[in-house]
Amino acid sequence: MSFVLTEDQEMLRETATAFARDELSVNHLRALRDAGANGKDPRTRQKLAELGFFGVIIPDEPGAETFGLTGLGQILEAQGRTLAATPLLQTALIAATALQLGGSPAQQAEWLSKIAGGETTFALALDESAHFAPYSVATEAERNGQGYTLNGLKKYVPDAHHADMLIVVARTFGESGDRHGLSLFLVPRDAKGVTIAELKTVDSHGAAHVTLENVMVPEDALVGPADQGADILDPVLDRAAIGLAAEMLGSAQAAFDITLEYLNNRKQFGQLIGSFQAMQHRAAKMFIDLEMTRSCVGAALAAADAGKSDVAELASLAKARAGELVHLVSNECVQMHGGIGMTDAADPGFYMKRARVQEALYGSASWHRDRYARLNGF
Amino acid sequence: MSFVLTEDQEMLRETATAFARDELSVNHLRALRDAGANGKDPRTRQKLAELGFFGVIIPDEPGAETFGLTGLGQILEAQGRTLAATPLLQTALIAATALQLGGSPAQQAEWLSKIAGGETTFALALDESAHFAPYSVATEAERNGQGYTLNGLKKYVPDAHHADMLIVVARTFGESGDRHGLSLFLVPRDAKGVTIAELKTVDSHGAAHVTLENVMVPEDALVGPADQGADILDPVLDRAAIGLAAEMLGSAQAAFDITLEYLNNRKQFGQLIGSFQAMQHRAAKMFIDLEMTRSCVGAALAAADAGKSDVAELASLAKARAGELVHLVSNECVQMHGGIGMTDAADPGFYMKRARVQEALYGSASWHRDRYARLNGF
Amino acid sequence: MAYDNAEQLEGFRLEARKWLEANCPPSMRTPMVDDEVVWGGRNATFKNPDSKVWLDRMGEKGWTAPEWPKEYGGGGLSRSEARVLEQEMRRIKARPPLFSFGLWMFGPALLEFGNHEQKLRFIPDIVKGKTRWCQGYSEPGAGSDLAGLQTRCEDKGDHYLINGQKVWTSYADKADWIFCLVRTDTSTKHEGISFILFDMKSPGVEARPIQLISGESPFCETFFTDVKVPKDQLVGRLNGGWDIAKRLLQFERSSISAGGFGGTGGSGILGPDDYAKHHVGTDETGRVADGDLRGRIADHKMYVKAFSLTVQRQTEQAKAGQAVGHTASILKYAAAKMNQDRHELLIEALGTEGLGWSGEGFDKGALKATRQWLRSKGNSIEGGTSEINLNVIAKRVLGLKEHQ
Amino acid sequence: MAYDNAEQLEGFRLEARKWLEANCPPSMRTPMVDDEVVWGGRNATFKNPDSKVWLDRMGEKGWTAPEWPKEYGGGGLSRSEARVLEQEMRRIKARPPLFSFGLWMFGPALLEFGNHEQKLRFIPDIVKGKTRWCQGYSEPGAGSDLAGLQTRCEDKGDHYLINGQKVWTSYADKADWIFCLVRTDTSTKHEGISFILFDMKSPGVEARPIQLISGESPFCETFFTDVKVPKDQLVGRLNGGWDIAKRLLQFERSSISAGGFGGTGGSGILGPDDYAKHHVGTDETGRVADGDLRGRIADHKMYVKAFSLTVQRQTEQAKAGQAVGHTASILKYAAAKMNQDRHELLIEALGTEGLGWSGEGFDKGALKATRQWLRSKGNSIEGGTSEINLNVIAKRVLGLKEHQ
Repeated sequence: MSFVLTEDQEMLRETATAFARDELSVNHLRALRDAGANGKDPRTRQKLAELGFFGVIIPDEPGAETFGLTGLGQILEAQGRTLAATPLLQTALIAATALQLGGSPAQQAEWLSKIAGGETTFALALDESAHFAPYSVATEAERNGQGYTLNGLKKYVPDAHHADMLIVVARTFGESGDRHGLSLFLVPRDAKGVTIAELKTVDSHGAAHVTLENVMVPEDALVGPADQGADILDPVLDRAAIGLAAEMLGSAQAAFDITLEYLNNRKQFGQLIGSFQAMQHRAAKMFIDLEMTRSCVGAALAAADAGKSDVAELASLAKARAGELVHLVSNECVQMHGGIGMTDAADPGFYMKRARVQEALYGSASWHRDRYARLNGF
Repeated sequence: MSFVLTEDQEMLRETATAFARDELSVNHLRALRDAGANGKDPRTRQKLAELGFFGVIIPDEPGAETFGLTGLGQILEAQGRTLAATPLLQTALIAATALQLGGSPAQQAEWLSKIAGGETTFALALDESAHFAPYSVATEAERNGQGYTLNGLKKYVPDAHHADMLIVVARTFGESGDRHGLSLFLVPRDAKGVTIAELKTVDSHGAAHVTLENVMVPEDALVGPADQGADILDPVLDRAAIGLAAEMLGSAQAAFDITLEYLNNRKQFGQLIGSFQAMQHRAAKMFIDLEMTRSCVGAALAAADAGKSDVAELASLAKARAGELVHLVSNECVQMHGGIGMTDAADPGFYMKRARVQEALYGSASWHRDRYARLNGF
Repeated sequence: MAYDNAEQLEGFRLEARKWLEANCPPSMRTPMVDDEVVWGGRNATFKNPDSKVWLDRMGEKGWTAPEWPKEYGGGGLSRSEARVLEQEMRRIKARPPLFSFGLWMFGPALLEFGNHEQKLRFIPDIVKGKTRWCQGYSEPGAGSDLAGLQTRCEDKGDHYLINGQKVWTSYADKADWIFCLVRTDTSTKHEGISFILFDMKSPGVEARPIQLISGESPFCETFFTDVKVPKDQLVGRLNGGWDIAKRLLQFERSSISAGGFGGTGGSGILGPDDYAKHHVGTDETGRVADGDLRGRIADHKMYVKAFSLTVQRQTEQAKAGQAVGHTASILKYAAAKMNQDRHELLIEALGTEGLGWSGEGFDKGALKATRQWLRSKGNSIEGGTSEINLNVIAKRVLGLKEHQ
Repeated sequence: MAYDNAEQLEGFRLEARKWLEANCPPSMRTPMVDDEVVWGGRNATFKNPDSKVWLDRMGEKGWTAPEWPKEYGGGGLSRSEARVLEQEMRRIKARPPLFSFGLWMFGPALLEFGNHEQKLRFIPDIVKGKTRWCQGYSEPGAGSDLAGLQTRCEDKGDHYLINGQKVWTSYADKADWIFCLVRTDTSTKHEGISFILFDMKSPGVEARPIQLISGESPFCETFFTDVKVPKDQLVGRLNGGWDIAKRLLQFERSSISAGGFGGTGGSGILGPDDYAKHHVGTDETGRVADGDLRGRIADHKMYVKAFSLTVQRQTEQAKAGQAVGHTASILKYAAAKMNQDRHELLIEALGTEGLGWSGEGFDKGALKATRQWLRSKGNSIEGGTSEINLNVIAKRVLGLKEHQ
C-alpha cells in the first residue's frame, strides 16, 4: 500500500487542481445551469481531452505504465472540489475499466484509444430502480439471428443525456436479483429503439432515463462472456465507487475550506463566529473525519492499482465514509454560513445538492455499511 | 391523556422524592455494596412497606381508586434519581399487574394484600438468553397428575436473589419463539428443585440465574389460562418497560443535575467549565432530550392508566428514548467530571453502571425501535 | 360581550355555526391549495374568487382576528369564544381566510405598544386584509446578533430620514408597509434602537428578491435611501424599540415552533417510512429491507412523537398553571432538527427519485420533497439559529454562566 | 558504531539474531500475560523468574533503550539498527523486557534537558530497570489547565522545600522516584514552573491509591509536606519547567494514540460483531439479526479501519518527508472515541452477560470486557481531554481565532 504519490501522479494532481480551479469553478457550473446546459459542456470535454485526462488509466501501448486509478483519483478529487460536471467518471474510469477487464482485443483496439483521445464518451446504464442494486436487472437481452435484442428501462443514468455510447447491463439468463445471467452490451446512444429522457437534476449535472425498445445489437456488442457480466461489473462498480469517493473527498474538502474561511471572517456579537467554541469543536470534528476519509480513499485507490484482494472491502469503506463526510460537511457548510448559505448566489447550497447525488450513486453509505458487514462475516 | 398529576399523585411524588433523597442516597447504595449486600436491603423493604409503596396500584377494596401506574411511576422516578435498589419494580409493578390481569379470585385474595403489605416479594423469571426476547422460552412445564413439573434455566433474573416468590414463564406448548404456548407459574423461591445462583452485577443491585430442576407445582400455581400466558405477559412487560423508563428518567435527571452543578462550580483556565460554549451546547441538548423523554414517560404512564390502545407503542417510545437518554447523560456525566468522574468515590460512575442495566432490561433501545417500527407498519 | 358560563358559550357556538354555515362558501371548505393562499394587501390576488368573498365577510365581522378589540375592527371575542369559533371552523373544514404577518406578528405588538391613533389607523386594515405588512429586522451584518443593526434613522425635525439596508425581509417585494427596526442612537447598542412604520411605496425604498437554494424567492434585500417618514409613525418611545423587537421575536419563535415552518410536511409528500417501503423494498415480514435505514427512520418517528407529546404536555401544564420555563427555544430547536431529519430521510429513502429539480421524469411528490428538503435547511437559521437557541437554553434555562 | 549501508545493517541483523537466540529465555517468547509484566524498580516483582533474567541481559546490553547513548548505559544504536532489533525481537515474539515511564517519557526528556551529571546519575538505572519513576503533573485544581498547578517549591538556600498535592500520579505507590512539576514563581503562570526530581522515600511524601470505577487503582493522590530536595535535582533552569512539560506531554500523547491505552482490546475479549452474532443471533443469511445494532457495529468497524489507515498514511508521509501537521491531537481524539465506541458496542452486544462485576455466573471474557468498558471512559480524559484536543485542532491546525 502506498499513500505517497509518485512524482508523475503529484504533477497530475497539481495540473488537475489548477485546471479545476481556473476553468471549472462553481461559478462555471452556475453559468452552465443558468444557460440550461444541464451538465452538457462540450468545451470542457475538449479541454479534458487536450490535457489527456481521458486516458490516464489506459496504457499508451500494451503493458505500459499508466497513472493508475490513483492518478485518476487525483483528477476526480480536483473536479469534486469545484463540483465540475465532466464525463471522466463514466468514460475514463468506468468504460475504460470495463473494456480493459472484459473487452475483446478488437473492442479494446477500437474503443480504448477513442476513450483516451476524448473522441467517444460512455455512460453505464445499470440501475432500474431508485436505489443501487446491481443485480436487480430485468432488462432483457434476447438472442436473435445476428446478435441480441434489448428491451428494458434504465433509470437515472449519469451522462446518458450526452454520452456517445451506452454500456447496457442486461439479463441473458435468470431473474432480476440473480448474479448469474448478466451481460454487458455496447449500444450507440443513437441506436434505433433507444430513447433518452433527459432529467433536470438537483445538482445541475443532469442525467437521463433510458428506454430500450427492441434495440438490435450485433454479436460483437457483447463485452465479455454472456451471462457472466457480473464478473466484470463487480470490479467496475468497486472502482466506480472508489473514484466517486475521491470526488466526494474533494467536494467535502472544498466545502470545509470555504466554511473555515467564513468562520474566520464573519463577525457576530463583535466576535468572529469561528472564535465561538461550539463552532470550533464542530469544525475540528469535521477535520478529523476529513483526514480519516482521506486515508480510506487513498488506501482504496492504491489497493485497486495493486490488484489487492481487499479492493471490495476498501471500496465500501471509502464510499460509505465519504458519503457520511460529504453529508455532514455540506450541511454544516450551509448552517455555518447562516442566511447567506441559503441563497443561490452563494456556493454552499451547490455543495449540498451535489452531495446527495454523490451519496446515492453506486451505493449509499447504508448500502456499503451493509456490504462491509457482509464482507466481514456478520 | 393527562400530563398533570392529581393532588394525591403529587403528594406521593413528594413523599417518594424526599424518602429517596433522605434514606436511599447513592451513598446508601455505596455502603450496601461495600458491605457485600448485593442489593439486598431488608430495612428499606420494611420502610417501603410502612410508606405503603408496595400497594399503590392495588385497590384497597375491589373497584376502589389507586394512585395508578402514574403514581407508581413517580416513586420509581424518585428511586431512579438515587439509584436505589428496591423490590418495587418486580413486586409492586410486575407481580401486582400480572396477578390483577391474570390471577384467579383466590390468587388475588391471597397475594395482592401480601404484596400491598410488603409481606411477600416477587421476581419475574423470564429471560433465557442475554437479550430480552420474551417468547424465546424453552423452559418446560409438563403436566403431571397434580399439577406441573418445571425444568429450565432463567438468566439474570432481577431480585431473584432475595424475592420470596418467582413468577416463572414456562412453555406448555409449542417451541421457543412461539407466542402461543406460554404459561405463568407462581413458584416459591425455596421450592424443591429451585437453585438460585446469585450474581455480582456492575450496578451493585445484584440478580440471579435461576435453575428449575423437576420443580413440582400444584394446579393452582398457574396464573391465567394455560398456553395463553402471552396475553398477560405482553401488557405486563409493557408496563414494566414504562415503569423502568420512569426510573431511568429519574436517573438521567439526577446525573444531569449533578453535572450541571459541577459545570457551575469547577474552574479550569480560570473559568467555570460551564462557561465554555461547547459544554453549554452539550448541556442544552441533553436538557432538550430530558424534556422530551419526560413527555414520553408521562404519556406512557397515563395511557396505561387510561387503558388506551396505544400503550405498547408508547411503552416502546418511552423505553427506547429513556435508554438513549440515560446512556448519553451518564456518559457525559463522567466525561464532564473529568478525572473525578473516573473515581469510585464520586457518583457519576454509579449512574453509568446502573444505566447499562436499565438499558438492557425489558428491551434495549434497539429492540424497542424495532418494535416501534413494526407497530407502525414498516 | 363576554360569556361567563358554559350555557352562554353554547349560545355563541350556535350563533357562530349558523353564521359560518351561511357565509363560508363551499369551495372554502376544502383543503387549502398552495396557490390559493390569500395574503391580502393593496395588490391582493384571489385565484379562487370565493376566497375574496370569504375574506371580506370574515374581515367585516372581525373574525380574522377574533380576540382583537372591536374598537379596532377585531372580533372582540373572549379566549373561550375564540376557541369555540376555531372549533366550529375546523368542524366545517373552513380555510383560514387570511395569511398575514400583520395578524401574526405586527398586530399583537402594535396593540401592546402603539398609541390609540396608530391602532385606529393600522389595525382595521390588518383585520380586513387591506394592508400587507413585512418585517424589517435582519441586516447583512446583523443576523443572529440582531441588535447590531446599523440602518440609520435621523431626526430631521418634522420627519425622520432613513438610510440603510435590510435583508431576509419576507415578501418585501409584495408588501404594502413595513415595520422596521432602525438605529436612532449610535452611542449605545440595545438602547439606540427604535421601531418605525412606513409605506413601501415611499421614495427611496427598493426591494430585490433573493433567490434561495430551493429555487424560491420569498425574501428580499431591501434598500432605504433617504426615505422620509412622518414622525407619528414611530411606535413606542424613541430608542425604545428593542423591547418591542424582543416581544415580536417571541411571537415569531412560537409561531415557528408551533409548526408554522416552511418546509414542514406539505401535501403530496409521504413519510420516509412509506417512501422507504416503496423504493427500498420490504423483507418477508413487511419490514423495510435496509435495517440500518429502518432504524434511523424509527428513531426519527419517535422524535416526532416525543415532540408532539412535549407540546401537548407543556400546553396542559400551562393550563394547569404550572411553570413550564423557556419552552420556545426548546421547541424551536427541536422542531428544526425534526423537520430537517425528516427531509434528509425522505431524500435518502427516495434514492435517485429524490434528486430531481424540475420537469418530466420525476414523481411530483418527490420533486416537492426535494424542494422542501432544501427549504428545511432554513429552519435552523430563521427566527433565531439553533446555536442561539442552545445559548439561550444554556444560559437562561440552565443558568450556566458566561466567561468572566 | 553506525552502520551506513544495507550490508552493514545485515551484519547487525545477524549479530542481533544470534544474541537474542542465545539470551532470550523460551518463556519470554510467548505472548505477554497481564500479571507477568515487569515494571522494575527497587521493589520489582518477577512472577516468572525468566523475566528477571531477560531484563538483566537486555538492560546490561542497553537494548531496553536501544537508541540512547552508550555513555549513559543505552544501546547506542542508530535508528535503522533499532528498527532491525525490533524486527528481530518480533520475529521470535520476544516480550518487551521492561514497561517503564522512565523509558517512555522521563528518559527522553532528561536526555534532552538534563545536564551531564544528571544523565549519568539517572539514565543507567532506567535502562536497567533499577529505578521506577512516576510523573507528578496533575493537581486537584489543575487538570486540563495543567499550568494552573499550585504545588509550591521554595528555595531554602541549600535545598528546595516542596509542599502541595498531586493527583492522577500513575503508580505513585509503587514508584521509587518522581519527576514533578512545581511552582517556583507565583507571580506568573507558565513561566513560574520548574521541573524537579526526588525520591519517593523522602520524608513528607505520601501516596494514596485512588479507587476507580473499574475497580482498579493505578493512580494515586500524592501529598508533599515539607519535602526537602537537594538543589542538583532541578532539571533545566529555574522557572523553565513548562518547556520540558510540553515536550513530555507530546511523548505521552503519542504513546497513548499509538495504542498504549488502558482498555484497548485485550486478550480474551472478542469483537462486538462476534458477541452480537453469539448473543443476538443471526438471520438465515448469517447477518446479525438486529439490523440497527449491526449497522452501528459496521460503522464502528469502519472507523477502526479508517483509523489504522490514517496512522499508516501519516507514517508513510512522514517517512517521505511530507508535512503531516499536528497529528497527535487528531489520533488521540479518534483513538479515544474508537475505543469507547468499541466497548459500548461490546456491552450492548453482550446484553446481560456484559453486566457482571465479578464472581461466578459470567463468562470470563465478558467480565473483562465490562471492566475495560469502564476503564475506556478514561481515554477521553487522560493525557489531554478530548475537549482540549478539539481546541488544539481548532486553533493550531485550523487556525481559528480566540475571542478578541
